[in-house]
Amino acid sequence: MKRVEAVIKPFKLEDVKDALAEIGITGMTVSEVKGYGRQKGHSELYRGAEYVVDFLPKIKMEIVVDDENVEQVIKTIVEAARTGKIGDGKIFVSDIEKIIRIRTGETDSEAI
Amino acid sequence: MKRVEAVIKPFKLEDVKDALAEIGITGMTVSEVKGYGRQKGHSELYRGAEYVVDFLPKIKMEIVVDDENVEQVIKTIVEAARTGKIGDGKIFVSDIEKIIRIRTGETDSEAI
Amino acid sequence: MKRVEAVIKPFKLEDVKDALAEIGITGMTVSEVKGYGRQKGHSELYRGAEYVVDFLPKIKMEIVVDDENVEQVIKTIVEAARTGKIGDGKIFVSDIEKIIRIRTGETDSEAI
Amino acid sequence: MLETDFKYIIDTFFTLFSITLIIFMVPGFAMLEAGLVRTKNVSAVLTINIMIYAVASLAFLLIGYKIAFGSLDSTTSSMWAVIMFQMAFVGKSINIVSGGVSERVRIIPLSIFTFIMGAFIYPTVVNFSWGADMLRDTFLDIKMYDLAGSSVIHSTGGWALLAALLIVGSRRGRYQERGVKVIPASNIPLVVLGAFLLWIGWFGFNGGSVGSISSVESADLVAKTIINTNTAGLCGAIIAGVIMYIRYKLFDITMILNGALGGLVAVTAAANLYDMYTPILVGFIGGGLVVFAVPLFDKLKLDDPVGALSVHLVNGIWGTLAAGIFIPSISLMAQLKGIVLIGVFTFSVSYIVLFIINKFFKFRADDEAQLMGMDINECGVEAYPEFKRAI
Amino acid sequence: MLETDFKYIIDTFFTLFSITLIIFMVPGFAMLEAGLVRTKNVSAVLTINIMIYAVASLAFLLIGYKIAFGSLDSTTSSMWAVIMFQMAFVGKSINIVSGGVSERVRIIPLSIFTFIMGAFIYPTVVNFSWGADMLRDTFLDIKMYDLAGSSVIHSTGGWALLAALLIVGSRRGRYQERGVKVIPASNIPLVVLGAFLLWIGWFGFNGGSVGSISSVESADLVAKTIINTNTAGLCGAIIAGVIMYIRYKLFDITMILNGALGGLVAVTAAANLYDMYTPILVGFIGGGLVVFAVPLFDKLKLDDPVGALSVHLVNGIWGTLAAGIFIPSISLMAQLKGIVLIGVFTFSVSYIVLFIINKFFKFRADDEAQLMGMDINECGVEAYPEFKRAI
Amino acid sequence: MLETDFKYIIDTFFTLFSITLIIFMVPGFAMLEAGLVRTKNVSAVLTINIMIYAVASLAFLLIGYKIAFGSLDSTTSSMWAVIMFQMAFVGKSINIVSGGVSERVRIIPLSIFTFIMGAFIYPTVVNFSWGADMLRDTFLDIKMYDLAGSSVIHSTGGWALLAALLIVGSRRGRYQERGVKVIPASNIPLVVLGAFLLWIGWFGFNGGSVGSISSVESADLVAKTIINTNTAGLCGAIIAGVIMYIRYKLFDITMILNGALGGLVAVTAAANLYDMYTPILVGFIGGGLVVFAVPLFDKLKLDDPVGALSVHLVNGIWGTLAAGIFIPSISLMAQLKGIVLIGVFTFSVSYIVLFIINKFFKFRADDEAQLMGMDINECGVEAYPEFKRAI
Ligand SMILES: Nc1ncnc2c1ncn2[C@@H]1O[C@H](COP(=O)(O)OP(=O)(O)O)[C@@H](O)[C@H]1O
Ligand SMILES: Nc1ncnc2c1ncn2[C@@H]1O[C@H](COP(=O)(O)OP(=O)(O)O)[C@@H](O)[C@H]1O
Ligand SMILES: Nc1ncnc2c1ncn2[C@@H]1O[C@H](COP(=O)(O)OP(=O)(O)O)[C@@H](O)[C@H]1O
Repeated sequence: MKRVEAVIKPFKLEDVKDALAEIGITGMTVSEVKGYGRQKGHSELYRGAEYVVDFLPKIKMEIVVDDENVEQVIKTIVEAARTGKIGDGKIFVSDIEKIIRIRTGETDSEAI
Repeated sequence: MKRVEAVIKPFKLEDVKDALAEIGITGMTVSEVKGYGRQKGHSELYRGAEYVVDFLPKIKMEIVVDDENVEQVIKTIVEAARTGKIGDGKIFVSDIEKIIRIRTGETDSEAI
Repeated sequence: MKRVEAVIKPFKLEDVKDALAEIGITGMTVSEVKGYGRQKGHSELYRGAEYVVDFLPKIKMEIVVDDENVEQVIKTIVEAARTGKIGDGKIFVSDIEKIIRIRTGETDSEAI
Repeated sequence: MLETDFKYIIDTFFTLFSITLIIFMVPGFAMLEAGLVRTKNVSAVLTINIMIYAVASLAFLLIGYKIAFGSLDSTTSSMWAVIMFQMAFVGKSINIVSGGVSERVRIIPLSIFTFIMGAFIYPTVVNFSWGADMLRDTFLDIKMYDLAGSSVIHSTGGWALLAALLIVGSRRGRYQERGVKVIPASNIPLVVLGAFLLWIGWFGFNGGSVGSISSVESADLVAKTIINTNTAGLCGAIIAGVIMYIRYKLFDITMILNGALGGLVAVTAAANLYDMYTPILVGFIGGGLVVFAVPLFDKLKLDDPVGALSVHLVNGIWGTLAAGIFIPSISLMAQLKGIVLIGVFTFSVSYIVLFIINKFFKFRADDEAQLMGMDINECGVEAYPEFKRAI
Repeated sequence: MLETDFKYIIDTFFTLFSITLIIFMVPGFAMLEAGLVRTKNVSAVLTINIMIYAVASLAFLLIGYKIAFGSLDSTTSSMWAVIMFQMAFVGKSINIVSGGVSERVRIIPLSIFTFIMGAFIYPTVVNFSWGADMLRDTFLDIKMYDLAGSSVIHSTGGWALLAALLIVGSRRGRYQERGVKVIPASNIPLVVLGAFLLWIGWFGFNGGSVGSISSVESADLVAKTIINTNTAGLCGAIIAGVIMYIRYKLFDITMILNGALGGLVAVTAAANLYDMYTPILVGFIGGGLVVFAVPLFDKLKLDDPVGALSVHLVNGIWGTLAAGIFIPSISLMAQLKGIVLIGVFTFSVSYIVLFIINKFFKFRADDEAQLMGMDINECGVEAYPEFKRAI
Repeated sequence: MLETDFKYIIDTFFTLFSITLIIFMVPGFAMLEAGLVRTKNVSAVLTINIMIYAVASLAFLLIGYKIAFGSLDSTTSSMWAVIMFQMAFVGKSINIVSGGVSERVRIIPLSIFTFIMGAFIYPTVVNFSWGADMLRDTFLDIKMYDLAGSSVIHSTGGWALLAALLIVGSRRGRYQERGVKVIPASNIPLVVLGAFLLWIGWFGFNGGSVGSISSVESADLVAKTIINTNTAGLCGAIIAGVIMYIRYKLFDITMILNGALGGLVAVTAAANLYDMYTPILVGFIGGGLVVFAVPLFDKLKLDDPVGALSVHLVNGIWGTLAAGIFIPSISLMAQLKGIVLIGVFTFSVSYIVLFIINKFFKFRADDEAQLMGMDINECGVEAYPEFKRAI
């Protein structure tokens, strides 16, 4: 099983979630993060002093899937999250050794 | 070394933490996340329009442990976090290659 | 490619970010987490009852890098984040199998 | 001491008391609106509230007052108190506009409109209805009764808002194919605080509009005006709560507060003339209208984040009519004529002015700016920078 | 002008001034309680505050006023002002109840109780002590001195709260085997704002209760009442701060504010009669009592998130006694008799009424609803939906 | 009724009205400062605001009043009202100090200084300028005109703050090698609320300082004072907005509010004497001074998180001078002399007192305490414990 992690622009969350639901992905865990990358932050003004806000708000989605679904999930996310502008974000794929559903004790593919 | 990640219901945090402390686990990192899964969100009302809140608040715990402790940690979490109702959450186990304690520079098992 | 995750003290974020920028690391994802470990929380007072705040605010940085950069990144973080006091935090290294840049579709090393 | 001196002193003091209450409505509107919009637009909404108070008041002091009343004199109480009392009203009608177009309106064009409305449009309406009355003896003469401005302030603001909504358009992403996107209020305690500052300010608004407290009769009138004002607010809140509960088994607090404000607007036209029980009816109907009007305007794709149309326009009209319905000595036709004339005048003039300003300075921030939030784009200062935003 | 007319005008104006201040206590209580409860219960607490103002006031206007005072007439100042002044009081005693049972109480049964308390229970207490006095010439006649309601408002609210706590029970998870679970306030600036709106409202509460400002003597009395009220508040705050610092080396701001409010409650029974220095003592003792009462009620497992028992019940009693102790012309026995009779009456009637309501509509939300928060379950509107909740 | 009785009654009532408005400045300062500091210091800042009101007022009542005015008597209105009116002022000057040193000052030493300033330093300044005048007939006699305290309150507070800043030093990490670290306000709605409570309080501050409303002339004067006060505030806000927009194309709301407050401070010295248009100029200059002073003080490494030096010291001086410039009957030299004497006295006495206190109780929290936040270290109560802090 794999964990697909996508760091995306916050306002794309709804679209990506819907696109994933369409391909049958119904489980995911989401968190707000701050991103630092090529996309530069905006500058703010406070009492006559300007300063740059470095870290930009991003959303991180974590979706654990069976190996055979990885490619489709990636493709779906890329399509739904892309705006073409800098800062669209990244997808990271890593390995998951074991999954347990707390409620039932089911494991691995059954627990997804 | 392994990373055990558990997505649980927020109000179970205290119980799980205490249960882990009892088996000698005293290090963990916790964050608030939003979960999307089989458990359905509640609907809210605003100015005559109802809408569904999709994402439910969850807590993600990350506990890095030596390989031999993984099973016990999983068992402890499952027991402490289970309510039997949908949405109890999941546990994901993955591999950690290296650990460093910043303060001392100790590595791996010594750094846990 | 590897993911270097560092849990550090919040006020060290700026220093670590700058140190990483100096060695050419310009991409990272950051989130606020709560840590539980050897460093003990402070006690607060509310209406005549004292209680201990267990979980301490920490920052988690995630930096995905090519394998050859891992050691340097670790060294840089350790140096910049160390105060020598308990609770300085930990670094965890794990494997990343694949990276995709959403905007361009570039993969792996090109996408970092 | 001469009786006229006594009256002069008391009425000046009473006017100052009323002014103070009305000016509490400035933070009142500010908190209400800051609580109802999303966190990313809060500083901008607040800046607009301050700007309106500053620009509209100064415009009225320097230009508008003379248009409305012809001269600065007053013999029955201090001229300064009378001027300031009138000045305290002007911002309110513009606040109605700004509230309804918040979360996408830009500050510069709105400031220009504020100046024009404070210096010319609102004073002209006042001239017709309360003031020097340049239409006297023409067939357009307005003989409507309107104690404290159900029409003159609230409908006027409402009509101007309607014009503004047509020019400015809705918030980014508000009306989508799959339906209306719900955008909840971000800070409910501020909404409550703001609503109650408005409520209390209304005592000065309506009570002060009686014009004098310095005789036994007028003291009675002022007190009756204030208790009646309050009663209509109570009933507006109750009915909104009851309707929401019947339909949804939930108490939507923002609707309850809008209901209360609707009742307050409605009673404003004749709070001094009603007996103790009529305001109950006026308030119930006023609050009920709000509950039905809010989703209706959404159906019409008039995107009004704070419910200003439902509270001020709908109830401004209802309140003006109610005076004609419940008070025998007031002609319903005269009320209707006033409503229509003020509506036609304000809507058309505002539309033209807004349209022209919009040619030079776009009112509506572009989608990207709305996405980032008006705070960063217009103010450079976020409202809650240390608070982490939820998904 | 006739002197009586002058007095009528001035006293009407003064009563309207006092009313306005008292109504600032509505947002005052609302902000205080919204700040003290957890974020997930804020909309519900605020909704309850609005509901209380609306329902209790209307119930009092339509029913309660006549029970309390027999007739609506007034000759010395405008009847409307007098009615509204009394109406402004009624919600306060119910606010004390609602604050103490917040974070688990449901809105519908509380609304029913609010109606009954505003229409019947509170007016009956007023009838006994300030009003028509149906007990006159019986052995139960209350001759207690109570200027502005240390007993009539504050103890009455406190006794009803005690009954309510027995029926409603504590918040989910509050009293655990390992001890009391501390549940901190969620928004301290709101607590401070609310406390100061209450504080300022108190000037109208106590000052207005003198009843007239229209003679040199009564003007002096009113001014003295207000300065004394303030002094007791100052001293309640100081002593609470000092005690907290001595015990913990920390300044718990919520306790300091509760101390101030305790001082204000305590001085309320006789603020007009004390010299300039006695309120210092009354306030010091009042604030001190709060600091010790708060943990005591927790030991008794009376779960009162806002400290209403300590502030209103304990200090209502202390204040009523203090009048008997420090003012020679007031009989300590009469005070004690008043305290006991009001306590027995209010507690038992409230208990029965609450018990019956509870048979049909459970006051207490079940554990799951409390876990999700009252906002989602009762209002459907979260107070701070965009703000991320910390662990 | 005797005319003197009538005047006594009216003026007592009017003073009570003014007092109430001034005391709204207590939550005003509290909300303003709570909004401007970081979330981790909010409870501490609020605790300090309450402490100042309590300690300074009590110190003034028990000790300071007699130092300032010699005796407690008053014949033209109630003694109690007069005492309380003066008491309401004292906390303001200390609030200026506390605001400027917030986010690192510790509560215990500040409380000691509050006591000394409230009991001795401020009363002595009042004695020189408004009160018993112990310097009369010496070459130091101050003949400055200062209606409501541009100098006596605002500059006095500002000078004491300057002394405090030298002793306390800047916040941890504020002035770094790479430049000034910007520390944004944490809660803009609170800043706006606080600023408007101050603004409205100012009507009581300045209007009440006219001293009487009980003749036609004084009623006019009071009304003129209030409208002029307001106008200067409006213009201070406008000019600050205009300058910010010209320089940055952004509307920094905190600067606009500071501009408004600057205008209000500036007009305070002679709001009763100006015609209707002069306050426009006084306010424009006042607001402009703030915009330039704020970054200037930062260059001087005087770390003032709320802009108190720019608002109160700079505009206190400007306002006192403006009275001499625009009012023919006021001597500019007398104004200058007053400014210098008050400055020299207050700064040097405050410096010495602060220096001595600092030997025993360090004013400045150490770096680690500042890092954790003053709330945890001084109060034990976080302001927003449930709200997650952003990076
Ligand atoms: N090396 C990295 N490690 C972890 N996260 C990264 C890395 N590089 C980029 N990110 C995340 O991806 C986001 C987008 O990256 P950015 O360089 O701004 O633009 P783009 O997505 O167009 O390449 C960043 O805000 C950050 O959250
Ligand atoms: N495939 C997945 N990938 C990542 N997180 C998941 C996945 N499926 C579920 N989760 C997380 O687990 C939580 C619980 O899942 P849910 O399906 O609601 O109920 P249950 O735990 O009973 O299976 C979700 O809210 C989500 O945070
Ligand atoms: N086993 C673990 N798994 C995950 N996170 C851990 C673990 N142990 C410690 N941490 C994280 O590292 C932080 C610092 O650890 P702590 O034991 O307090 O001090 P030190 O860094 O000096 O060893 C903790 O607050 C927690 O966030």
